[in-house]
Formats: sequence, structure tokens, C-alpha cells
Amino acid sequence: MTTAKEALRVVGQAVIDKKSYLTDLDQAIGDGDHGINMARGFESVFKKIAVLDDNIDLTTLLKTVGMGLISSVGGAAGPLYGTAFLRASGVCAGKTEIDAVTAKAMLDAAIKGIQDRGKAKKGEKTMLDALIPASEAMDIAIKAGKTEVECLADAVQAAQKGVEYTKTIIATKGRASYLAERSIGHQDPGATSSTVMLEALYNYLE
Amino acid sequence: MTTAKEALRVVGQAVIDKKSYLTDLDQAIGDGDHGINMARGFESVFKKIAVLDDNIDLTTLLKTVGMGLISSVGGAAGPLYGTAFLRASGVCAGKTEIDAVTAKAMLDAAIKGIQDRGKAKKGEKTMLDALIPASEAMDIAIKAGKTEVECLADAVQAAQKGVEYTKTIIATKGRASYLAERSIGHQDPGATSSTVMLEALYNYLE
Amino acid sequence: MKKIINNPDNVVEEMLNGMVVSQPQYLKRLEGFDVVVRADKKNSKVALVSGGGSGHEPSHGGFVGRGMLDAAVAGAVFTSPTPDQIYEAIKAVDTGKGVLLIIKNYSGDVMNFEMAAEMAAADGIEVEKVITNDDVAVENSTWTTGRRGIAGTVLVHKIAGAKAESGAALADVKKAAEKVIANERSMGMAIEPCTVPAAGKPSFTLADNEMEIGIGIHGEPGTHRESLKTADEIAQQLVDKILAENIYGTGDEVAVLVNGLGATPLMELYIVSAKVQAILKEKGLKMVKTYIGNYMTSLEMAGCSVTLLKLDNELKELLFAPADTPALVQF
Amino acid sequence: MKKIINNPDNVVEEMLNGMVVSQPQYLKRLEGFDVVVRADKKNSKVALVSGGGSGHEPSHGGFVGRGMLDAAVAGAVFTSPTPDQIYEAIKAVDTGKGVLLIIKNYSGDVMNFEMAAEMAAADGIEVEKVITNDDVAVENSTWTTGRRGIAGTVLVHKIAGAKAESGAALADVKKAAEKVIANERSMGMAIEPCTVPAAGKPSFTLADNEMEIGIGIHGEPGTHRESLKTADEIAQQLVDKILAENIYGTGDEVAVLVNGLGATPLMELYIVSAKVQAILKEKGLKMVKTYIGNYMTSLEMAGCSVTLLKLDNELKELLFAPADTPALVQF
Ligand SMILES: Nc1ncnc2c1ncn2[C@@H]1O[C@H](COP(=O)(O)OP(=O)(O)O)[C@@H](O)[C@H]1O
Ligand SMILES: Nc1ncnc2c1ncn2[C@@H]1O[C@H](COP(=O)(O)OP(=O)(O)O)[C@@H](O)[C@H]1O
Ligand SMILES: [Mg+2]
Ligand SMILES: [Mg+2]
Ligand SMILES: [Mg+2]
Ligand SMILES: [Mg+2]
Repeated sequence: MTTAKEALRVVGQAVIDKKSYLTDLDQAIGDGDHGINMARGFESVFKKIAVLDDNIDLTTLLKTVGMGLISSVGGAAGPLYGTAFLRASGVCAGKTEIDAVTAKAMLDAAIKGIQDRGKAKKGEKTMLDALIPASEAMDIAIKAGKTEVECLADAVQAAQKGVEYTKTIIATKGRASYLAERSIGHQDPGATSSTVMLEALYNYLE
Repeated sequence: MTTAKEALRVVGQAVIDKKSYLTDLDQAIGDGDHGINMARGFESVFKKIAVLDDNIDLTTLLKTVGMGLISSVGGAAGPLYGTAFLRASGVCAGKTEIDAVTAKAMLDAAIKGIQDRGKAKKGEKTMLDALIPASEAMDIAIKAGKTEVECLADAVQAAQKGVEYTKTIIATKGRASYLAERSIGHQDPGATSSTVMLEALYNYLE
Repeated sequence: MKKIINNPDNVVEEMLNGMVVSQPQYLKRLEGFDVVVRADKKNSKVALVSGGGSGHEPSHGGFVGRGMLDAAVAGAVFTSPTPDQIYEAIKAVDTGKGVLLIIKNYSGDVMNFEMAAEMAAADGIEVEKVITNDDVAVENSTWTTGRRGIAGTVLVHKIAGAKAESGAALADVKKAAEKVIANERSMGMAIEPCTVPAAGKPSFTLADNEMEIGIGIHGEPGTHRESLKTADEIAQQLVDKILAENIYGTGDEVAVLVNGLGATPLMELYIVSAKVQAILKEKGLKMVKTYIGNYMTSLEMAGCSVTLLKLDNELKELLFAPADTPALVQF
Repeated sequence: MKKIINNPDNVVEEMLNGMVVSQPQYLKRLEGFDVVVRADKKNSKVALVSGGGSGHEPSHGGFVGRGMLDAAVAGAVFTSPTPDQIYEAIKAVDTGKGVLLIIKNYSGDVMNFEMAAEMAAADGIEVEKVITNDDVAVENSTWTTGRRGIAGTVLVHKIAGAKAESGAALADVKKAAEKVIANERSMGMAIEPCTVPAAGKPSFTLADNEMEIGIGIHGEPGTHRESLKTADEIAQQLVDKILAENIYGTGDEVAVLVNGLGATPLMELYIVSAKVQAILKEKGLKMVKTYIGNYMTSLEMAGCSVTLLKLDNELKELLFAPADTPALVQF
């Protein structure tokens, strides 16, 4: 049986496992701390959720994750991912089952949260370039009547394509924007960590 | 025909030519500036003697060299060599020909000057370990009735042996003394520069 | 990675501890937080809070003291501190006269400080913020995040600090800070990278004959790479870029900050400064005050930045006002 | 060799120029000499002259100013200045009350300063000298040159400077300086060497996991090489060697100087200082003042030294007296 807590653990662990990979990506076009920041964040989150009931509801869990990330990650990713989890938590309040439509609504709330904080849009070489395509793909999949897991699979694929796309564009938000043309050819660390999380969730649920 | 000025030029040039060699020796057991210091000194001396008459007397010449070295070399070598040349200058005052006995008296005055300033004796891994054996060898050569150039040849040989000897002993004067046992195996830069000067003088006169 | 540390994951904690136990006359730790505050008794005035990632020492903790900051918040190395930490700093130093946040312009710093400001505002604390963006290496366009805040931030600490110490109201302290920001520009370069302790390897590599121009203060690469030039050429290049902003003109009085990035000997900074002064003099500027040394560093990066600040009478008086902090004392 | 310079042979000249054009409120150049003197009007007091090879910046020019030195003489990099330069400095600052020379214990420095003292004495100037020898890395035996003078020299500048400023006679200023020398000890280490500009290559090489213990300030190798330890172990090792001198006991008031050798970030110095303070506290010493930063450097060497000075009431009062110099301001 899958629990929200277990799913979160798998997602967090995937990010922690990619710590040096994400850091290397950030060294190329940022300040080389994205993996370190995210790993510190999820380790802190793991401590916070350890005291929660194993069958804790998703809303409480995501709120704990959001608050935990905000108070431990720092940098740009902390407020952005923290806000994303908090907003997603709001959407699933009261629900016991998460269907594809709810899942997409949660993702969209997360994206909205990231945009409220970070003022970025698609094509600026940020995590949004993974998340927005993921949401769009889910939308199409839902309309095509796919199962939840199939929808998620499509979202993951779109996010992965989004990461590839970030290699081709100039960053205009975040630290990488200081590099202008020099940022081309490098994939965005935040888009990558977003995709790592989606992939982990998919692998867990599938 | 040899002139004092020309001889001095040859001696100084020999030191300048060994600039990096002497600096390397000083890097091993000192602060890596002996060649730089001595080269700067002789370059400054060259400028000072350029304005002197080509047939300037040895006393005036050596005094100029001594003053020149004192005001341009700095470090330990500046006051020591400077004093040495000044003292040697005192000995040859009024002489037009320098025989072996006078030459040795000049060398001894130089040694005495170095000891007055630096308070070192033989066996402390300094320039004295080249100069004192050179003087001793000259003494024997003079007593054996050798020619001036032969006397100088013996002095050079003794100085060279002295340099080899410095490799075997611990420094107890100068910067190399801070290294204690670690100074063993390395030859003394000052003993080496003294020997370079004697060799150059011999090669010129021979 | 070669560093004199104990554990890459503890450097900030141990550094903050070292700061307060070494200089208790200046600093104390906000128990349980990565925040240092002034050791002396709070007096009723506008409070100044700054901070950012660690690794820029003496910024910002070194500028906490009379005439400058009231609190500095230390994030992980090169990582903006989190809102809860900043929020605690704000609460600790507010005396009811309000708090000014001095933030360097990075997405992360701006977002975290803004979240903290929202939290403090919810408590009824009057909070204002200024965002420093002196780095002309980065083009300021509506498309981008805008220019970065680098060494010029210290001059904002100095001048806003003096204004606050004079008893001015929050709005006026903010105005003075904004005037500094409007009138200062910086440009930096590096000849050696630095290594984030937790990352364990240099942030970039440079060949023996290369330098990075337009470098930031987080080990990130600069705007471009060139073959290593002489100190004079480097000074010229940095100053030219600053003067191209067209805010400094003949007869202007300016303050100059020749800032070392961490591993550059003072000897080299003096050599750069000699040329900077010569260029500015030639240009007809009057240098009324020059700071030279490590003010805003990037761990052990070797390199320097030059900052120019145009002064009017108010700024000049505030710049020359007394300060007593671990890293800047003036009287 | 990677440096921000113009020409290895001109670094001293250009640095001195940079110093005086950048900080004219503090320093002026003795025209034609490698000497900086106080920019303010001479007042009638005992004058202090120090100096040595260049490459130790801010030592010594950075400590020329009110409450510290009156003149600093700059030799070539790591090479004692020549007597004629020192002689000019002495003449320039003497006001008839006599001049104290503060010399670091190196054969070259001692000989050159002594020759200058003889020249000045011949002019009828009253000249005294003290020789600093705080480095416990080097054994002090009758066979050797004796201990070296390193970072502790700055504390002699500070305290003798305050004594001179108080109007004390030459003999008393000298006595205060000698009291500092008798009561201070230092010990240093390095993790990276430095490169003398004119030599063009590092003074020694260290593997990635090696450090030199008992390092001097001229790029010379230390007393021995070890594998790199943690900051705590390094601090312990340096302090142990100092405490082994048996001049510091429970209840003693001490000043601490945690000195960077040039390329070591302040972050690391704070981490070292945290441990130094802990050890000394444990030992029952009272740290009344700690200086942390680059005071006596060795170009871009990475490393640090720790200095301990035992204070009596006189020394304490003089240590806390005001100073206003480019590199040390206190009030
Ligand atoms: N304004 C923004 N909107 C959305 N994402 C952003 C924004 N700024 C930065 N990011 C994301 O944050 C990532 C960097 O995170 P991180 O390295 O942890 O923070 P920092 O840049 O402060 O060091 C980038 O790769 C990018 O995806
Ligand atoms: N007290 C002394 N007496 C004689 N020679 C000395 C003394 N001290 C140093 N020397 C000589 O000086 C040399 C070093 O000269 P140099 O490197 O120019 O000066 P410094 O040691 O000040 O850098 C040593 O190799 C040694 O031969
Ligand atoms: Mg980053
Ligand atoms: Mg030497
Ligand atoms: Mg960061
Ligand atoms: Mg030397």
C-alpha cells in the first residue's frame, strides 16, 4: 500500500541522491549550491515528517514539507519550492483520493505559487520550463482519458523535454541570467530537480 | 690590458648571470631572493661605476661598489658584501699593483668586515664557509711561492670545496638557521655567490 | 579542496561562534539562529538588517555595530538565509522605529527577505527594504533579474547606518540608502576561483593565463573570459565599464572602494588602486575617500572589484560619520 | 605566477604610490625614497620607525598613523630595506625627542637597521631599537640567530605607538616595546605557499593533503611538514606550542591575534579563533581583546598564525588606546 508519507520520502530521497549532479549543474551556470540546498532541505523535511503519523493526510504532509523547505533550503529554490508545496497542499485539503484532475490542480497551484514569488514565465530557463510543460501534458492526457499513472508518465516526459529545452535558451531569471549567452548549452538545475521529483513520484506509483 | 673597472664588471656580470640559480638555492633554505638581491645590487653598481673614469683606481672603485651594494641589495647580503668591499677598499689604498699578499690582505679585511657585521664564524653555513677557506688556501699558496693567478686558482678551489661543505652542515646563522636539520643537503646561497665572484675574477685574470 | 576548517557542513555555525566569542564587545549571537546582533544595548532608532549567503566575510556580520548594521543574517555558503532566520533578526532589533532590510539583488535573497518582511509586517513591525544592484557587469534590462548587488552594499550599510544613528525616521533612512544605490556602481574580476566547502571543488577553472571579467561574489562565472592583463589594464577595464554608466562627471566628489575578493594580497589592491585613482583624476573626479581591502569577499577567490559612489553633501557627511564595527572603524 | 600586477620589478614602487594616492589623509611618501610617513603635522614626541621587506601588507605602512608608527620603510619583496632608506625615514620623523626602531629579528633587517642607526647617531639623533622575536617555531638558542619576528610585531607597533603618543620619553617607549616583546609569542602554519613576483615561482610546493607547520612570513619553508589537519587540531597545535613557553598562566589577561597570511578567508580565521578562544578559556586565561584578520601577511600565502600577549595594566591601557591608521583604527 502506498502512503503519502512514503511517496514523499521516495521523492525527497531521489533529490538527495542527485545532490552532486544538481550541484554540478549549478556550478556551470549558477553558484554551485542547488543540490546542496535541496538535499539539506529534504533532510530537514525528513526529520520533521518523522514525527508525523504514518498515515498522515496529504494536505498536512505537504504543508509540513513546504514550511520545512522554506526554513531550510534558502536561496531561490527554498521560497519557490516551499511556496509550491504549500499551495499544492491547499488544493488537496479534505480529499482522501487524488485523481488525475486533482493532481493537475495541485501542480497548477504549485506553478502559480512559483510564479507569484519568482515572477518568471515559461522560457526563462527555470524550473517552470519543466513544470509548465508537465502540466500541459497532463491536461492533454486527462482529456484523452488516460489513467492517473499514464497522465503522470506524460507529465514526466514533458518535463524531461523541458529540461532539454532549457539547454537551448538564455536564462533571464535567477543567477544564470548573469551569464547571458554563456548560459546556452547548459540545462537548468531547478528544471532538473523538478523533473527528478516527478520521475521519482512516477516510479513509485507505477 | 686589464683594468680594475673591467674586472669588476666581469665579476658583477657573473653574479647577474647566476641570478636564477642563486635564487633557486635561496628558495630551498631561505626566502628565495638572494639572486634577485645580488643582481639588483650589481646592476645598480654598474650604473654608479659607469660615470667613473675607465682607469679609476681600485680603492675608489671598491668603495663605490661597497656603498652601491649597501644601498641597493638589502637583506643580509647587502650589508655583508657592502662592508666586505668597503673594507677591502681600505687595504689597497695607494697601491697601483695588487700582488698576492695584498690580495689576501684585502680578502681578510673583507672577511673581518663580514664577521664584524654578521657575528658568524666558519661552519655556520654562510658565505664565510667559502671565503675563509679561500683565504687559508691563498696563505698556503703564497708561502709555497706560487704566482698571483695560481694563488687565486687555489682560493677558488677551496671556495668551491667550501660550498660543497655547506651542504653537509646545519645552518646556525641567517634565515636557513630556522630550518635546523632541514637545511642539510642544500648548499648555501651566499657561499655560492662568493665563489661565483672568485671564479669570475680568476677566469678574467687567468 | 584545501581549507582550514573542521567540517564543510559546519562552517557557518563555527564561524558565527568564532565571531561572537572573539569579539564579544561588538557582537552577540541570537540564540538558536544564524544571526549576529549588536552587543551593546539597543537604543531607540531605526534598525538595519542585512545578510545573505555566507562566504562574503567580513560581510555582513563584520559590519554590525555602531553606525552601521544592527543585525546580520548568515545563510549557508552563497545561499540566501531562510525567512524564519531573517524574521527573528527583524524582531530582535526592532525598537518600534521600524526596520530597514538591505538586500543584495539576487532572486533568492529578495524572495527570502520579502517573505520575512511579510511575516514581520503581520506582527505589526514597520519594515522597509532596499535592494542593492551596483554590479555593472550585468546588464539591467526589463528582461533580466537586473544587476547584482556586490561590494557597493557595504557603502549602503555605512551610509544608511549613519543616517539611522542620527535618529532619522525609517523613510529617510531608506531614502539615504536608495540615494547610495542610485549613485554607486561596481565591476569585478577574478584570476582564481573559489571552492564552496560543501561542494568540495572549485566553482570554475581558469588557465594560468586567463581571467574572468564581470565576476560576481558567489563563485559563479563572470560575463566573459580573457587572457590575463596587467593591473593597469584591468583597472582601466573595470573603471571604463563603470564610467560608461554616465553618472560620474567632472568635478563630482566620489568615494572609491577597491575590494579584494578574499585571496588577493593588499599589495595588488594598492597597485590597482593607484591606476584607478589616476584614471579618475584624469577624468576630473575628486576622490574624497578610498576604502581598500577585503570588504565583500567570495571565499578564497583571487580578484578584485572597484566601486564608485558619487557623493552629495548628505552622503559625504554620512560616509565620514563615525562607525565602530569589527571590520570598519572610523572616527 | 598569477598576480594582478604590472611588472614584477615595480611592485614596491607602484604599491607605495597606490598607498599614498589612495589614503592621503593618512600617508605621504618621502619623496625619492621607499618610505611612507604620517600625513599629519609632526608633533613633538618620540618617533617610531619600522619596516622590512615588502609583501607583508598591511605591515608596515598600513600602521603608520596616530597612535602607531611615524614611518615605515619598504624593502624589496621579503628583503630588508637598505640603510640609506631607513636613515632617511629616521631623519624625516625625528622631532628631537628621539626615534625608536622596531625591527623584526632577521639578520638582514637587524644589520640594515643598525647601519642606519649608526648613520643617524652620527647626525646627533637619539636612536634606540627593539627587536621582535615572537615566533616560537624557531628555537631560541645561543647557537642560532634566535627566534624570528612575525605577527606579534604589530602589537609592538600598537603599544609602543600609544606610549609615544602619550608623550613618554624614548627610554620609556622602548621599555614598553620590550615588555610587549617579552610577553608575546606567536606560531604559524600554511596550506599554500606564495610566489615572490621577481622569482616567478612558488617558494615551495605542498601536496593537496599537506601543510607546513612553523612557517615564517617570507615564503620560507616551516619547521616541518604534516598531513593537513582540521582547524581545531591546527589551533590546538599552534596554541600548545605557545603555551609550552610557560609564560601564560591561569588568571592572566591576554590579547589574541589570529592573523591571516594573505589568502586565507576570514571565515577560516574565525573558525580557528573559536578553537583558540576555547583552549585559552579552558586554560583559565582571560581574553580581553582579539584581533582577527590580515595584519602580517606573506603575499598570497594561505595560512595563519596565532599570537598571545600577556597584559599588565600598563600594556592593557596602551593596547586599548586610540589608533588611527589605514589598517587599524580604534577609539
Ligand atoms: N525567479 C525564478 N522563478 C523560477 N525559478 C527560479 C527563479 N530564480 C531561480 N529559479 C530556479 O532556481 C534554481 C536555482 O536554485 P538554487 O541554486 O538553489 O538557488 P540560488 O540561485 O539562490 O543559488 C534555478 O536553476 C532556477 O530553476
Ligand atoms: N650572519 C651572517 N654572516 C654571514 N653571512 C650571512 C649571515 N646571515 C646570512 N648570511 C649569508 O647571506 C645569504 C643570504 O643572503 P640574502 O638571501 O640576500 O639575504 P636574506 O637572508 O636577508 O634574504 C646566506 O646564504 C648567507 O650566506
Ligand atoms: Mg544556486
Ligand atoms: Mg634570501
Ligand atoms: Mg545560492
Ligand atoms: Mg630576503
